[in-house]
Amino acid sequence: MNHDQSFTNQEFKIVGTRPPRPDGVDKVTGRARYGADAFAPGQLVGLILRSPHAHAKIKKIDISKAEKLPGVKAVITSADLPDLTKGDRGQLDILENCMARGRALYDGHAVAAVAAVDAETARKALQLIKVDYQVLPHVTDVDEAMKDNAPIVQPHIRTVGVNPAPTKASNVSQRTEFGHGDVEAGFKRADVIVERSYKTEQTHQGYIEPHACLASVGPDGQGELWVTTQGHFTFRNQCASLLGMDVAKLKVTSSEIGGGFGGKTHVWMEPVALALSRKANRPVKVVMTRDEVFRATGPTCSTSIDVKIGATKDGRITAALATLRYQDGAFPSIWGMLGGMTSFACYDLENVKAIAYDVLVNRPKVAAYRAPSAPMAAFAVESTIDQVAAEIGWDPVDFRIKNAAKEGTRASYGPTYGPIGIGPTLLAAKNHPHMKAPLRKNQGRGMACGFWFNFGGQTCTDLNIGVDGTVSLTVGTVDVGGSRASLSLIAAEELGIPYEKVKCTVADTASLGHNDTTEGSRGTFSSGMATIYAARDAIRVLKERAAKTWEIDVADVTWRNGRAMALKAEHGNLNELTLEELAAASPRTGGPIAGHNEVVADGAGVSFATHICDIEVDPETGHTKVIRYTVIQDAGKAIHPDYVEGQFQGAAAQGIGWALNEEYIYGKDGRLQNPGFLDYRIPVCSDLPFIDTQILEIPNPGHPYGVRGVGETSIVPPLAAIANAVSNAAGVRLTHIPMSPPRILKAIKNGNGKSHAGR
Amino acid sequence: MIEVQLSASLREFAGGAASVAVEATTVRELLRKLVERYPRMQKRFDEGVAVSINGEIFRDDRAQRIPEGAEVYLLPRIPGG
Amino acid sequence: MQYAAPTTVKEAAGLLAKSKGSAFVLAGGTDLLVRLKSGLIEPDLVVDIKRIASMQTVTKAAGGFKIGAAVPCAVLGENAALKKAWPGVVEAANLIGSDQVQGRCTIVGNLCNASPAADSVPAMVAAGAKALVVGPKGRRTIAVEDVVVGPGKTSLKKGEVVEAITLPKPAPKTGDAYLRFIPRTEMDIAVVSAGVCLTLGPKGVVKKARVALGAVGPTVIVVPKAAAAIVGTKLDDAALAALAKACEAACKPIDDKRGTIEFRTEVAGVLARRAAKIAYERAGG
Amino acid sequence: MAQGIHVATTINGDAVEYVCQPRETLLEVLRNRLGLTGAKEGCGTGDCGACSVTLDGRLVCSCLVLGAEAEGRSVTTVEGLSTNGNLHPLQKKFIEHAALQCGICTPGFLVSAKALLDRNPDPTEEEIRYALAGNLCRCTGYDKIVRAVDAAAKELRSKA
Repeated sequence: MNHDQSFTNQEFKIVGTRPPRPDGVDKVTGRARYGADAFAPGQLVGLILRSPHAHAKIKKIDISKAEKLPGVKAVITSADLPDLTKGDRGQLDILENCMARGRALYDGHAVAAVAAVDAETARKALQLIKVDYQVLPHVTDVDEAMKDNAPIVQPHIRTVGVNPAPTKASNVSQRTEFGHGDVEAGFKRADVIVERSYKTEQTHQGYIEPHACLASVGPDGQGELWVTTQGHFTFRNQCASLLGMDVAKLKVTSSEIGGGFGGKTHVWMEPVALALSRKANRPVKVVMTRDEVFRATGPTCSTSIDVKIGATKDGRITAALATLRYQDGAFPSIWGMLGGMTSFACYDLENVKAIAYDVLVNRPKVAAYRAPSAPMAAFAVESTIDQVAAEIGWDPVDFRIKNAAKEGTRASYGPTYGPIGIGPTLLAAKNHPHMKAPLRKNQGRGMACGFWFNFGGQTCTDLNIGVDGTVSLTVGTVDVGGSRASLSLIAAEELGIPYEKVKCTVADTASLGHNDTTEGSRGTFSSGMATIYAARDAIRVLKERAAKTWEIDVADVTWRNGRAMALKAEHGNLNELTLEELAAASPRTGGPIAGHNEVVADGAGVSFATHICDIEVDPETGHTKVIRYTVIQDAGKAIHPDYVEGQFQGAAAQGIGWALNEEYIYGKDGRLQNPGFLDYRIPVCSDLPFIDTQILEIPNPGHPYGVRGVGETSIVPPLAAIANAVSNAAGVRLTHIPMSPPRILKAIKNGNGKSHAGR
Repeated sequence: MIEVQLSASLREFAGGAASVAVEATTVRELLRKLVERYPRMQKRFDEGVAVSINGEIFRDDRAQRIPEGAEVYLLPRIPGG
Repeated sequence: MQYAAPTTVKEAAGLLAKSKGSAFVLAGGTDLLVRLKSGLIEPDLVVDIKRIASMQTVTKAAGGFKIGAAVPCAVLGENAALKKAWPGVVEAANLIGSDQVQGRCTIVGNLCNASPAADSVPAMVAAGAKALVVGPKGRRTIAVEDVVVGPGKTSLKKGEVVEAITLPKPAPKTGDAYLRFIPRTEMDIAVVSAGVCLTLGPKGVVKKARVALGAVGPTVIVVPKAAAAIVGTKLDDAALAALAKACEAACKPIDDKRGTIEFRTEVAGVLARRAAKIAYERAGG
Repeated sequence: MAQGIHVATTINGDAVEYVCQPRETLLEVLRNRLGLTGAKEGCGTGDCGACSVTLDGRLVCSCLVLGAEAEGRSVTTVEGLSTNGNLHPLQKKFIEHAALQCGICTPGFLVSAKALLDRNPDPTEEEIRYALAGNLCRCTGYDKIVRAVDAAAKELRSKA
């Protein structure tokens, strides 16, 4: 869409300040209501029975005993969730992931569910459901799954993207390729070539709030769903189509959300809760345990990646090649393809190729996790970049600066970049005091770059002006980290009124038009855009009302600093009309004053970050400590800097956990061995230092304020930055994430990989 | 007339061609004409497609105008976290 | 499930002795309630001992210290005299879980949960701690290392309950220390651990020593050879190396989600070495 | 079903009575029977601290306390932090310093931080970090939380 391009060097009065968030008091007093905090009269407790097997045929499910237990109001299996997807395999996959259909595809796959008067009764009912399994051979490792003799997870899958099209079933759902130029020719021109293989283990988004919902469906086909989600409109559409309900008759309300990071963009047990409620004709509350969250929801991929990069002694990369193998869990997806697209996006490359494989295994369906797929690819590529720089004796920052993508560079995934921030983040890193800070014994410094696309999507916003001149801003994007504060700032900026006069609310699906899920760092970008246009729409009405009041031509009216002013000299005698005055008079000047906007917020600018970190390694135990960490990222324009910094810091912390200690550990039996926060080790407060941030503002031409999404990009560099730091500290190259103490100690003992220390 | 660059995953539907020339002034017209020529592309478009025009990625706005001589790139639609 | 909160030791032992089906003692509950929640156990009876006055106190007598079974570990950290006498044992107890867990967990619970990775146990064993057991047949006193017979298994008989832990009055020039390895800085279960207690003779020569290792076998392992390696020395590098070697030799670990055989064995020696140094310093060496 | 247990206790200074099942945790009682949903269940195993409350002044995870154990005790939850309409300095500083994003862990952090400042009014950064190690936050990287606790400690000291 076309914007007023005067976004550069815009003067802002309110945007860029740091006022308190509107939901702050509710959240520090315990009043804020999250997924599990709702109650409905007569509500039942819903529990889900899950497969203990990684792969099994479900020969029979006997629910008769459970149904007879006093206090049990409904027991359901896949028979209660008939296939209404009309051949849409993608939709059927979603349904089958919610409830197994004749086969269990991973440890934790739902096979049946009960609704009962209380938790104790529901628990007993689950124990009374008898499932007759025929255990099948399973595969959980991505490389194993690609072998010819591997157990087949989805017999209907034929690899897409290979010629000739295969006739035999495979665990490889698709092969994709990106790049340009001639890599073989490029490698021939290289003075140095580094080729290396990497592995990353599966991690979970680890939001502290487990999935929870309260579902209510009546015999009249009308329903309500209270749920913790990143996208209640998407959940409504998906649940309605899976259950054969009318979209308009299912009202979905998004609770306060206790973290999502991509894991709450997909439906999991919500359709099951609705089906239980429909059968019991009572409200049903389903709250997952932490064990269920780990075993059955949203992890990201484990991967296996080969990278080959060639460069000349004068510091130019001549060719770059990556082969990426991503496991998507038990259902086909495009996570490997995304890894292929993002792998070399930071660099200006003449010859580049990325070949990506999406692979099925007996693990939970993979969900988006913050800049999905990019961190693993960046780990492999940025680790190799460091080794190439060392081989030719270049400083890793200078080497990256020399090869960084810039405006006009053809991205490795195809298009040509407009104005982008990779160069500036690298320069900022080079000049950052952190780079010059001294290191002690057993400490190493690492840095790395990261890229993420960002996107916008369908957005719809209402702005209503109350009779006292205060403004209620109604948005449809879920507030995952302070966006209500940012959007209120934007509305106040446009209208020229104080931030305190604006109250921003996230509407339910019955109160506003469709809004896409809050994902892809789109919340503040797209709802911000819609808020700007809704405010300008309201200002148009305000000017009309002023013109009416003054009985002059609306063309002679302008809006400045929250006031209508008459332009021409002949109107000099007219006093300005404030928003309050126009609002108070509105009943007699034409009724309520409101602004609206419906937009497809395309034009999200791509985003880049550069991170620097210092790590200390105990050479006798392999223990690591993060000594110092710095995040530098382009925000386009920071609306509320506190929450921009918060996104940078949170993403970095998740990356640190991923790099050092977080991993899914499966046993030979294909069962997840650490489905809890005790042994799935996310960083605790004492593990981390303060995380320094530097916000760069390279305005995005695609947004009236120049905003770029900031939520995801900073989870991309940490795996590589920390791997480079650990490798520099330990004197050996680490190639397996997470770099847990046993892996580091083993690497030190074996002295594997040549040391590239010396920084 | 614009030259549409196809990502590798789409080339197989265009007989391996890396780019094809299409007479189109909007994203909607572009996608329609591609499907007329390569019916099998429809499935990929249904799964999700994004159009990059001079480096700016459009995922949804089918009415988006494509200037003459613009760099146009067809990409898979990208999910996020 | 029935819940009982008796007010005397006798009453508690009686309930446990009489109970049909599975009965469990609830002290801090930081292990028991997790197992209950996860469905690993389906108790018929839970006996809460926190209402028994005698089990809630730390008493100092000429013979040493008596720590009641219901005393939360946080309280041990607040007891200056105990900290001064047995800093290693107190440190070990205070390493269990978070501040929230410290407010509940007990060293007796830590012992009777019978996990090979229990933090307080190697330190207690090194310090020569004893367990006072009460049962239908009256009282008996056993060495802490004799309580646990295998993962999740104790030598306690039906109706028996550990009433308290006793620690002797430390001999002059005695120091103890406990170190564990965890990947994070907090909240983890020990991957491997070592407790060392030593007493010095004249000229800073080690006269007596006890070394115990955790998480490298089905139960805590006492390593006399490691103790022998430092007795008669001033803890010079050669002695420390011999100590580490003896510890590695004594390890019988497994590969699991928390660590590998190789890693545990290697690090057991490292921790024993580091703990010995601390203990030596505390003993005034 | 096992027999309900009658419990008389004090919660946030008010005398409260309830009947709970033997298996029921204090967290379940607070949330499901008393409507005090400020304490959250993030794990149910004492690993995340989102359910932190104080029991007779001692910080505990209410998911690791049986409802029956509260008999005759005194419980303080996040709902008890504000006194006569005023936010506790910790609550104010958490908002001022943007120490919360999603906010699900915030009640637990506030209860833990208060327990820390009650026993140590002038903690170092390291003391704050270790005292809060039992509370998981996945949004903030803890940076702004530690700063908020430090700022609240300063304000409390200046008042004392």
